[in-house]
Amino acid sequence: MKIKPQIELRTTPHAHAPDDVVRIMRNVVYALLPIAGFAIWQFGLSVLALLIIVTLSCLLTERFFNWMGSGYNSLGDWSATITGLLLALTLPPAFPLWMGAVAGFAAISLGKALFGGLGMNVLNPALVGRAFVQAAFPVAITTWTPAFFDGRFSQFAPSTLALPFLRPPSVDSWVELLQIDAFSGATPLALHKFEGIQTDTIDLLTGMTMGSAGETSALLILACGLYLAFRRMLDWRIPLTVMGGVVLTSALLSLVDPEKAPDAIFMLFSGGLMLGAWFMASDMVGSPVTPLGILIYGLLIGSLTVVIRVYGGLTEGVMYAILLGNAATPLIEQITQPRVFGQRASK
Amino acid sequence: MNYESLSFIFLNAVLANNFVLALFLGLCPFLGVSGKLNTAVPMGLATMFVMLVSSVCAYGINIVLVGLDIEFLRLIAYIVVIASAVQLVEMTLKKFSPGLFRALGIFLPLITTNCAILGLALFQTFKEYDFLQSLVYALGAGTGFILAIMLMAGLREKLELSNLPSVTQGAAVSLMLGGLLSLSFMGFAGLGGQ
Amino acid sequence: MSLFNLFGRPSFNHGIHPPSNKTVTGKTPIRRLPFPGMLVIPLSQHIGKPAIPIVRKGEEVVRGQPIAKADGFVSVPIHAPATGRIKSIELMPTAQGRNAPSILLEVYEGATQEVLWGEEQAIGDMSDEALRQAIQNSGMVGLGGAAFPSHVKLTIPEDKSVDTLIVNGCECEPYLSCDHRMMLEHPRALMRGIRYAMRATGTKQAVIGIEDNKMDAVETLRANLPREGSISVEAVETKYPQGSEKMLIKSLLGREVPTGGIPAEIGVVVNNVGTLAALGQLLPKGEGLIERVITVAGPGVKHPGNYLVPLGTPIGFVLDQVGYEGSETEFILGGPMMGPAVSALDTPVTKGTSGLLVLNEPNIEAETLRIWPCIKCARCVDACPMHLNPSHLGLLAAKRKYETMAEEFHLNDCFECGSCSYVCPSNIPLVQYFRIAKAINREQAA
Amino acid sequence: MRKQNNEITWDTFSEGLWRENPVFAMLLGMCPVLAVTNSAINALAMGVATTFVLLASGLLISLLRRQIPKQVRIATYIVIIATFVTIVDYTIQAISLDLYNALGAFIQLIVVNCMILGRAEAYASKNRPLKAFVNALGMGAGFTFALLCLGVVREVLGAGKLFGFDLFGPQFEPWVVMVLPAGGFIVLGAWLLLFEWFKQRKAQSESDAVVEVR
Amino acid sequence: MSAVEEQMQQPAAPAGPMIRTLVSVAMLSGLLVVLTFHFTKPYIDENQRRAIEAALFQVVPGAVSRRDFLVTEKGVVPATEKKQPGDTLFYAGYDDKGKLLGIAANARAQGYANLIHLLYGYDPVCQCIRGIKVLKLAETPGLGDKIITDPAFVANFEALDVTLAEDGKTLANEIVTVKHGSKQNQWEIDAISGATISSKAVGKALNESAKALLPMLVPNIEIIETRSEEQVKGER
Ligand SMILES: Cc1cc2nc3c(=O)[nH]c(=O)nc-3n(C[C@H](O)[C@H](O)[C@H](O)COP(=O)(O)O)c2cc1C
Ligand SMILES: Cc1cc2nc3c(=O)[nH]c(=O)nc-3n(C[C@H](O)[C@H](O)[C@H](O)COP(=O)(O)O)c2cc1C
Ligand SMILES: Cc1cc2nc3c(=O)[nH]c(=O)nc-3n(C[C@H](O)[C@H](O)[C@H](O)COP(=O)(O)O)c2cc1C
Ligand SMILES: Cc1cc2nc3c(=O)[nH]c(=O)nc-3n(C[C@H](O)[C@H](O)[C@H](O)CO)c2cc1C
Ligand code: SF4
Ligand code: SF4
Ligand code: SF4
Ligand code: SF4
Ligand code: FES
Repeated sequence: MKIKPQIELRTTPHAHAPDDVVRIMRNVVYALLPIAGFAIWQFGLSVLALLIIVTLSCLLTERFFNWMGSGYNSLGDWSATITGLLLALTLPPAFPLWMGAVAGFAAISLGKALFGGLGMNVLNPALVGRAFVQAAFPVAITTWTPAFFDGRFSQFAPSTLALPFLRPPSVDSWVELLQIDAFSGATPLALHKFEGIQTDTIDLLTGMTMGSAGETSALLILACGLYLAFRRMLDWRIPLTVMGGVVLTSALLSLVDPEKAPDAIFMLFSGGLMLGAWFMASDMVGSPVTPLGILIYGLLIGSLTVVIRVYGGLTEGVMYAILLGNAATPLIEQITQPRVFGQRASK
Repeated sequence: MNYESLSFIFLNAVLANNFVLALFLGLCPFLGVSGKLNTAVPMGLATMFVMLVSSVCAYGINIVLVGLDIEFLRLIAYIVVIASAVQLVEMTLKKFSPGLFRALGIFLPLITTNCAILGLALFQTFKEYDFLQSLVYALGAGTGFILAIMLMAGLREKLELSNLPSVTQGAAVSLMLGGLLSLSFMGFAGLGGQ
Repeated sequence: MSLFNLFGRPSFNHGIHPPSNKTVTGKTPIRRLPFPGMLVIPLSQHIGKPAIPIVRKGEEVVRGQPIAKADGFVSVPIHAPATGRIKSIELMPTAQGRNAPSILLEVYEGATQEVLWGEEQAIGDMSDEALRQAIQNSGMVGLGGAAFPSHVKLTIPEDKSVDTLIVNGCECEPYLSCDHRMMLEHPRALMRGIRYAMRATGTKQAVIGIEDNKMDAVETLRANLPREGSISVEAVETKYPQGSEKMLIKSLLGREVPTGGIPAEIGVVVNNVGTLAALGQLLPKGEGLIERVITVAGPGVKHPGNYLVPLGTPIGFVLDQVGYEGSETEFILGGPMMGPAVSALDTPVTKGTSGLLVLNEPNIEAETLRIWPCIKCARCVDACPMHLNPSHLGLLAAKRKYETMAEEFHLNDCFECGSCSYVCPSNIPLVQYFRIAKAINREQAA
Repeated sequence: MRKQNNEITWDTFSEGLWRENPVFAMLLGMCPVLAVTNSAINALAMGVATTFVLLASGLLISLLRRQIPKQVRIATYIVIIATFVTIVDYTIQAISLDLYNALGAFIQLIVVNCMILGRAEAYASKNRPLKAFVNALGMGAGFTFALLCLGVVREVLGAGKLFGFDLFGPQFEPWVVMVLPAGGFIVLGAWLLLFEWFKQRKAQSESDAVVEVR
Repeated sequence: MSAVEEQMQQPAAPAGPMIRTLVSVAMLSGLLVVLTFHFTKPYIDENQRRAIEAALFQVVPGAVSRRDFLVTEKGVVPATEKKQPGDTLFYAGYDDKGKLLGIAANARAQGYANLIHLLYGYDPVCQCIRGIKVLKLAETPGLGDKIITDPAFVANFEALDVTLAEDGKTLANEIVTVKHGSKQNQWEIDAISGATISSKAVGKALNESAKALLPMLVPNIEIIETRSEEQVKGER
């Protein structure tokens, strides 16, 4: 039997690896879901609402700029969803929802749409959003609430439901009502920096601490990150070098400035480092593509984090370190163009 | 008299109180000459160089002005002396190091009347830095300027290859980038505070 | 050799691991296909000047008889692949997409198709010079894909000297298995061919490099090695594009061909196993190259396998013989990574054709997906065997900065292996961009 | 060279307001624009101070334009500008120390504001005093307008106030970022985006109109 | 050739008119500046005096008049001479009878964003700090500026102990900033929760300034105290 085929003409290669952008992004969302779930279990309704609102805000903003620009609907590539989830996970659990919406808007508009959307941005959109609200609402973003209190699934933190543009009510009296003994209102990093109190490593690993919604359980983040790394959806070299940078800098500081020397293990598992290293520094859009560049980028982020944490005015430095790493990426790439095969030989 | 340590002065001027990103000085070259790395770097170097020269000049003039009790002429004296000093340096450079002159030359006249330069001279006077402190301050301010303009140039070169929406092409995107860089540099706030 | 492959098989850095899809064809012995009614024989089946026809329309030719002569040194003659009558000389479609002058040969249906032309030669008595001439006379070109005239490659320029002959048995492209079968079925011919090539080039040692997914071939060849030990067989990592000569030299000898240079500059000559096996068969008999083995495979093929076909066989004929299905189909001459897609079913099999692939809908679908902007995932950088920065090259290409690509980012070192396009999750047609960029740069320069 | 035109038209004044607005169109004198606009009152004071220097120096330079030899003109301009800046500096100190402290060194930095030297070189030195004056007034007004655009947005969002008056009551949560350096960059960037957007829309509708006529 | 080089190769102009113009412009500008300076000086001085006194009278409650002193190498002298580098200026505040109520001095330290400048009032009777006034602050509104607005924080300075040690060379207890809610002693400052950095800066500024100033001041307190009612009246 002879059929007249319709002949397709394409350029080489005619084969393609199974991964594409949507698949990678979708998997990142999967990997974030357990972390989000843990955050909800830990902090209750407030975080659930925050996750929904921030993600919605990101998606709507993305859609709005789609409509302003190309008209192409880019919600399907999931990247705005990732931005929203990650952003919500880096916010304090009782962060007012309206501020969360502002953060989402800033993330997508200032961080992404302005530069032309997916792949074109220079800084990590989620962190741009967080840096924006950190600078805009410094009080709200440094207000911490306790985890695992009874009734967290039946009530919101009072600040969560603050009316738009209005100052959120203080959570102090609410926290007192909850009668949590060990609550200090400070994150492990702040306790360490200002009180000299070291939080137990086991607590850091399992998330039995204060902090941003999604950053507390180092172990869970590690597991989700490793899942992505094994599926090759994320470049394992970045989290590894970031963590290496943290350890190296801590070691170096203990030589030159033993008095202030940070404890490397503590630095690794406290604050947002795990989340930042595995999910945010590793956002490939803002990181170098060259192998040596990736090494420098990771080490830079790791060391900046420690320096800001130890010597800076802030207790936490992951966010700024990543943003600065993103900003330095073009320069890093320029000086680390790979040596072309056969080039040394030709000289 | 000011007791700030040299290393604090330097780091503070580079990072926490970066001239461009935190103090808003020298924005014209920062926005105007940051399109390409290979012009931004000489521009940064030239600025640092002029900063050092004017820091030394300002330190000298201030002693004279205070001695004669005519501090009200400070502004005029600074601007005139700095401008002439830069002119002088430019001429010397042209004579003895044409290569360097060619690299930095076109930027020198642009820089002379730049607020980062005069701002540096005024600030070191307000802060009552001694000679060494002034010099380190100038070095830090210059380094901070180079850092900022290089980061900016790198980012702008990268954006050159992306599909900017039509409305963001031009100055607006540079300003937004400046804002984002400034946000990022807020991480250095309070560096060395404790 | 770099640190990374201290353990495991020798290899080069970067590269990709596409699914090899060779399990079926690798096990099917070479079979001969029937002769088609008409052969289309392009005058340029090789790199260099096209051959000059020496037959006229209507003339009768016997199988193996020369029908076109070489036009100078970088050119080879063409022999009649079948007994028949010259129908015409006209423009016909080729794999390159262009129409090219070709000899159309009407095959006599009842002919025995014995090779009636050629006389035995005593290779051992020939001078090196005569040996190389004999190689040219055989019309032999590289069967690995490049179709570069073999005698040219085997003539080492005065100012260079080579010490090693590398025999390329990698066959790294997915699906293809013709070289694999050649090694299994004709090891003695291959050894002969290797010895001829060593004589022609004056090398004292030869290394056969074979990917470690063909260990049966490694063993077969090891069993056939001459005792004096001048020839050795080395298994290398299975990785695309291991078969590219630059990569294989790196893997086997740790030498890097300088940018823009040729292997002879670092003392190496590389030949495909198919080329040398064919030489080993043809030279003693004084015959010309008139047929070759191609792998016919792909999800659209009913009876995939390795087939011996006369040069000039239109692919439509091959397909009718093996059977294929699918309405929306892509036909590829060669492997899926580097082989061009063809637009016409009367495109002939030529000396450089190593395979015929038929890909149909489910395989095509993956590629028709949307193109996203580059997300800087660095996969292409980690794939590029030439250590280029395809990501940045791609961005430059999209902005038409072709000169910058060549001057600052080594565009001309790209040999279009397609590894970058293969891995790109944004489906950016990087290789295509680079081809266009090179073409435009060439035009500008001209 | 263009023939000298001595007529004073509405354009002489208005070009600085909009078409050649020193901030929005020419991006001159960026440093004070961003540094002192964290409140409307600072922006206004800075605008007025700059306008004064612009006017006075423009007038004087235009008067002296035939006396100043080419080689020393820049030096002369700088000295003249620095003089008026010093005058403004002391005057503001005499009026209010608080205001002086808020504006910081930026009053003195008016000396190096590229806009002033630029106008001196490009306009005042080539035109009759009255015309130079009118033009400087326009430029000054345009500059002040731009500063106010920034100052108002930044103060309203960043402090919930306008010229110091509380707008939204004590419950309003200010967006601190707006009064920080980053906010300055972002607000100016946003204004430029807005103008660009309008411009492009206008151009779009004009070209649409052309098509329709045809 | 670049524009610069072109410019550099301009033919030299006749020096006469050039110098004439430059000199006359310089004269003109000098005249204008001097005039301005002359006319505005009284107002500026008055402004400054008012600003200083407003601050002084706030940190030294009850004071109605002031005198300025310098701590120099020689000891404490009235600030009639010009201040030399290395000298520390401080202000003494008196009530309407000429009785010394306290002194005020400057202090500063790196806060969260930039240096925090303070004026603090020292009461020689209770040997404690009686009040602070923030002169210059660039801290984050809503966080760092609580050091001005937070009543609990301001209450730290109702009587912050700065007694000198036995040897008179340093403070008996260094001023320290402690975590919010854990103040135990009179020399401790109870930090503001959420603005620990700014709070610590205040403590550090006071500590350093007091440590340097008080050992010089306390032994010389008579020089400051001697102020008759006539002097006060004469000044009025
Ligand atoms: C990835 C990531 C990055 C973060 N970066 C910062 C940061 O740069 N600065 C910051 O203050 N908090 C950051 N946070 C939140 C902190 O981890 C922490 O909750 C908070 O800063 C506690 O510090 P405080 O003592 O300032 O209140 C980040 C959180 C995550 C998950
Ligand atoms: C990407 C790439 C892959 C290649 N793979 C093979 C291969 O697997 N086997 C092979 O014989 N030649 C391969 N070649 C061709 C070789 O580089 C080389 O030209 C050939 O081995 C020379 O032998 P020939 O002249 O006998 O064909 C490849 C070339 C390229 C550019
Ligand atoms: C945008 C921003 C501004 C801040 N400004 C101040 C400030 O002005 N003063 C200050 O002491 N801390 C400031 N901080 C630091 C944090 O609030 C820090 O967590 C706090 O000082 C630690 O005190 P706590 O342990 O009592 O919470 C700022 C942090 C951010 C993110
Ligand atoms: C491994 C990985 C990490 C990512 N991290 C981030 C992130 O930190 N912030 C963000 O906005 N998007 C992140 N994305 C999504 C996407 O890359 C991002 O929205 C782009 O920056 C948009 O251009 C991530 C995606 C992947 C695959
Ligand atoms: S594709 Fe490879 S094999 Fe073909 S010509 Fe180019 S180099 Fe040679
Ligand atoms: S021609 Fe292509 S597929 Fe065949 S062996 Fe060479 S490289 Fe591999
Ligand atoms: S096609 Fe060119 S750029 Fe792409 S991987 Fe192969 S050699 Fe590298
Ligand atoms: S593989 Fe594609 S998306 Fe990834 S860096 Fe290369 S070009 Fe960009
Ligand atoms: S105004 Fe600052 S450099 Fe021009």
